[in-house]
Amino acid sequence: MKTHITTTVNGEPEEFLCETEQTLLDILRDELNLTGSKEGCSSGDCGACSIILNGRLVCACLVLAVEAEGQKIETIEGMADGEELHPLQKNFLKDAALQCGICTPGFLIAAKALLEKNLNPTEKEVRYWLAGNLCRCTGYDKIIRSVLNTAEEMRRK
Amino acid sequence: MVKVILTESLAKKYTSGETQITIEANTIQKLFVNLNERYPGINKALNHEGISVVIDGEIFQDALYERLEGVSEICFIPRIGGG
Amino acid sequence: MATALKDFKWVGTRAVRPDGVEKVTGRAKFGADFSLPGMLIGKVLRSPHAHAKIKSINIEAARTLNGVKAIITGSDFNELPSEWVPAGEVQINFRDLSRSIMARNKVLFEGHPVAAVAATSEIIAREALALIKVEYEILPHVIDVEAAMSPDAPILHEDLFTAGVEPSPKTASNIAKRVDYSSGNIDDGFKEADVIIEKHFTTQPVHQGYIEPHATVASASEDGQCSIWTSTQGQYVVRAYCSEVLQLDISSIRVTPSEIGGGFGGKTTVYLEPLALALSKKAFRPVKMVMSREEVFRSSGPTSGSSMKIKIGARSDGTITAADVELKYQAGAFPGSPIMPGCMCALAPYNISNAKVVGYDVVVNRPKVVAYRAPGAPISEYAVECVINEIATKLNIDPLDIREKNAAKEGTRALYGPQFGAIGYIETLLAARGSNHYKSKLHENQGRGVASGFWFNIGGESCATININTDGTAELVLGNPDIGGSRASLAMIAAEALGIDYNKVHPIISDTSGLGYNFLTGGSRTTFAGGLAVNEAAEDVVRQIRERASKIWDIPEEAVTWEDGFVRPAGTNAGNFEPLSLADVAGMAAKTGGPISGHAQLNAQGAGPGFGTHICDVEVDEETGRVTILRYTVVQDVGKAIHPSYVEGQMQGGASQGIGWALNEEYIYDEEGKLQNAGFLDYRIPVASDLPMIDTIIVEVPNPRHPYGVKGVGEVPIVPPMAAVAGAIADAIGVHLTDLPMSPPRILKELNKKQ
Amino acid sequence: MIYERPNTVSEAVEILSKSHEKKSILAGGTDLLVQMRSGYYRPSHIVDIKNIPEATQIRDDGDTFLVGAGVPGAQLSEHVELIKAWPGVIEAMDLIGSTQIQGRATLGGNLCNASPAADSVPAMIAADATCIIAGPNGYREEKIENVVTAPGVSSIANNEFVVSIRLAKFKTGRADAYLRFIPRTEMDIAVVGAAVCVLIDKKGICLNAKVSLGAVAPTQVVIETAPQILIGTRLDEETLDKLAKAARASCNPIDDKRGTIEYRTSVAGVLTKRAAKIAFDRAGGA
Repeated sequence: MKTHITTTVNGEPEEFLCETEQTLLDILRDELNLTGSKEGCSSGDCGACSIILNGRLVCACLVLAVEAEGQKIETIEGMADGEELHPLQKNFLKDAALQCGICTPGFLIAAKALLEKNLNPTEKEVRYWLAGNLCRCTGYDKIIRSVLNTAEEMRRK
Repeated sequence: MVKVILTESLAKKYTSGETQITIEANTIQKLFVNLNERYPGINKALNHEGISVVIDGEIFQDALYERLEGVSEICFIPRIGGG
Repeated sequence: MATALKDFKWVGTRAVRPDGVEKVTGRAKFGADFSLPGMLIGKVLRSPHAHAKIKSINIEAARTLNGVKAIITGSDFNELPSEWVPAGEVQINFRDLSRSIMARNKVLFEGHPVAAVAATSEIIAREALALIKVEYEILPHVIDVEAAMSPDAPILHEDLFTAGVEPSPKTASNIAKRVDYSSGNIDDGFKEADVIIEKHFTTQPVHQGYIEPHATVASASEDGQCSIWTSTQGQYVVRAYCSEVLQLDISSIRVTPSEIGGGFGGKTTVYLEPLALALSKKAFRPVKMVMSREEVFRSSGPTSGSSMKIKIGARSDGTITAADVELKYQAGAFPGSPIMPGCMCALAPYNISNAKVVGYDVVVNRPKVVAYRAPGAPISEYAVECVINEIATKLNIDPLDIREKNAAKEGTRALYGPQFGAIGYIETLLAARGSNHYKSKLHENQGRGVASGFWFNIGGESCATININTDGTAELVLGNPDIGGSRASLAMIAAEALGIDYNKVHPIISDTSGLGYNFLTGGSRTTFAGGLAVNEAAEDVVRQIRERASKIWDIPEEAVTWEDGFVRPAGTNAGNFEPLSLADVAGMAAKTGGPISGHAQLNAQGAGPGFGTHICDVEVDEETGRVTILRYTVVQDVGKAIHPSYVEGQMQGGASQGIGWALNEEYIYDEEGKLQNAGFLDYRIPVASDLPMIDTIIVEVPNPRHPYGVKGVGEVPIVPPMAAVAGAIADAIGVHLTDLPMSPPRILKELNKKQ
Repeated sequence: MIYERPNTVSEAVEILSKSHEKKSILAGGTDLLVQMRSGYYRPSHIVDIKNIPEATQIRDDGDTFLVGAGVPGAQLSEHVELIKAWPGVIEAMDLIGSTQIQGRATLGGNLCNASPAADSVPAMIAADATCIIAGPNGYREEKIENVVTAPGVSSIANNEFVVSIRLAKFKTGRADAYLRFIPRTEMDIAVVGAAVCVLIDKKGICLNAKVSLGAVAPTQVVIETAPQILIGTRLDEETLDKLAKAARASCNPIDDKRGTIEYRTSVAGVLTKRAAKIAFDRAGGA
């Protein structure tokens, strides 16, 4: 038996039907066609499916879709403001903070959550905050630098 | 005339231990034929799992029709793929 | 033919990658992001045993489950002859490949596919798998390479007789092949030595660890035409393998590569594609298959584990007089470990007169290994570099000095045959020595290690098309999946060669129908070989532009020159015409002969070998054995960095993978041969907080065989880290470790032994 | 699989009291969803407690804090008074998984999952925490060390659930600390965990102490001799060596993919000593 769920995704009202065992990630990707959140492990170990659920950074693979009733969901698809990319998105491009790009949406969402909480993080704070986002390509160097660069830029504004 | 460098294990098996041999050939294709005439079976051994040909230090993945005028040294290495 | 490294407009800049916005907005379509109407979901039933005979498979209950549309087992596949045949750059035994993706009479590793199902939903497909009854007769298994070589080991293949030994063995064994290389006389060499170090090393298999699991959609239509959308390092390779395994015409299959979420060699073969296509050919509906992370660990990758014996002798001045190397590599369930390149690379950075390298390719009950970044090289070079570090310690010589003393340079003959051309190994040593890192001071419990690495780099088949639009913009059609910025570097080369703005070049990755055969993205070949093809295609465009200008001006073609994006008359004699830009000429294309389009198809030769040297500082917690990487520097000769940011990224990423290999990554099997850590929780790749910033020093010794001096970049950086970390640990605690990973329990044990 | 989301404790108890074959409480879900996804466990009923006010709030109960069993770690790490009172418990909770996991994982879930390696459990034990359990006969309160009885098994009955955790308020001279060992810096399950809580007087003399270890036995271990070793001392080097020895003696670990018996035992001593020093410093004893 499917459950009917009403939520808000990236500021828009959204409805879907789901089985209890389906995760929020399954629904975002397969039902709502929001494939920007990636499935790398389905066990909360890689962070590729990072989303913001009611203001908290979570892995969409560790949330049941039925739990989303009445909740506010933010995904990578809602990060840019129209044509205007988020400063993190701009700087990831400028700083070459991505190689294959599969982990990128998760890193961007996680970094956004960090900067909303702390606009002056140390390198160590950035590294620990992002420790749940795995990247196999970059060795993290350019990602960390880009987050620090963005924080500095946003502080100046 | 072109100098062909063989590995010791191939040399042991086909050329009575001679690792450097001189042979006449104007293409790599012809070189294989001439080598095999002198050392029967060596052609098959060389090609067992695919080879690249090194012509004067430069690796050619596919060199069968390369011309050998002005070339002084040939050797054979296994094909390299990579990640 | 090499352009001396003059100033370029685009090459060498840090331009924003053309596919960047798609990737930061979540719009880019990776393997699992693709769907088709009417699509079924495919799932694989995998062996729970490491080694067993399949006595029977009963699919009746699954077949009748509502929603199940197709089931395949080993009997749906043709038996192929066991022979090594060329498939692009590499040799493939298609019988083994076919048996590896779907077991026949025997399962050879835990996770070996035994059946696959396509159903209308994932939930039904899973239920169907549970209804398939497989009867196994469990056989003794072997996981360890040394154990697999022992005469009383369980035999995986009754028809496997060791190749490369004389006389040919009469009994089957797990040793698929013996190879050797030698030069000079090692006995004489060791007699000359003042110090001889002999050590035994082991390394564990490590997984490529790409974050995107394998994913594919296949669709077969009633007229025999097949389409595959898949995450791969080579769409043409997928097409070739599927055509061989399923015995289909190559032209009946069209493969479109998705964006690829990492590969590192692990996506150079097929796992799901032939299964999805076989299921689709039964159901006549598209079939999507995506591996879970657990399946990725149990059934794909890794690279070989090994057991190695290294003996090296040197005179007291540091000159190496002899090296004796024995390498045993695990191949997994079927022959074909990277033992050959392992042997060839082991001593490649050094000029050693007396050397012998012997290697064994050994089958064990694990997944068949697949390429991983510089396949084979990190393993053997790790062991050799460790011994060289130990000799340096013993002789009290700086580890960079001992390397410089013995370093291969232009004209040095490698043990495996050829003489090196314009290589930059010594340049990396000098740059390392001059770095601030190498001059910095260390504190208590800290240590510094260095190590070098070599990889061949390859060329191979590459094609490119450049379509010039009437407004002077260009579509650049490429044949290699872009795994880390190659669209950017190739578009930069096109912009440079065409004299147009980089942002006017729009690169796309073609499906298999758009270009001739391209070998896969691997072997550090894409910017090198692809760059040659793009440059040649651009030259083709320029030729056409000159021809069109000669028509417009009504002067001979030879009287038209091309310079900085403009055609001009060659001199005042040629006529007095205003220069025309590429856009000017393109705008008149229809009137001057039709569309302008440049093509190139080539088999690139002359890839320059790559060398790198790494410096690593660690701190060791002597009470827990924990190693913290404090500082890390990668120095590498790349020929010419087309896009320095992505070159640095390759260097940093390779180093980070090597650090994981050194410290924590390993496969843990239980006594039944079942993998215990098939997930990112316990297969521990480095996380952001495990690493410091990774400094890079790009050395540029141009490759004379490339118009922009390019050598390969991506593979060399994974070679040195294991020995650099081991060297740093040795410097900190005075113990030279030999077994990977150098995990906390292992280090603590060594520390306790020392006390 | 049925999902239910009761609004009150009594509604939840009512659902739990019906005879369903496999019921699971859903708090943060970071263990439950992984078990479901891997096919290891498939409940017939999922009871989500995150709509129950008592389970989702941090309440001040006069002398104590009541931390709802559905409160995520991230929220605990933002609670200034809790951090001041129980830095060790909060850091133990904070060590569980990534920032993303912290957005979901809860103290209650970590306790009821009953893993021997749970980070927050030794810390709660050392802090003398209790949990409030609701069932058909109303509420009962249980010491944390009595909850986990074997790996994956707890003393909470099928028709009961943990509503909240009770922690005492800040007290001068008392402090706790938790350290764990993992091979990486983050994202691993504890190989060894050590929690220490000490109470000292103004001169720095230890008045009371409680020490608990995780991942070194089938359930969390309380080092019974710790008070007698520590009380009356200033946690000098010799005392701490005795404590480390006692820690090692209380270990009964297994060899598994995460560590060997030998390694776990050895590191248990090291971490206990280090955690004790931190707790002592925090209590003002430095």
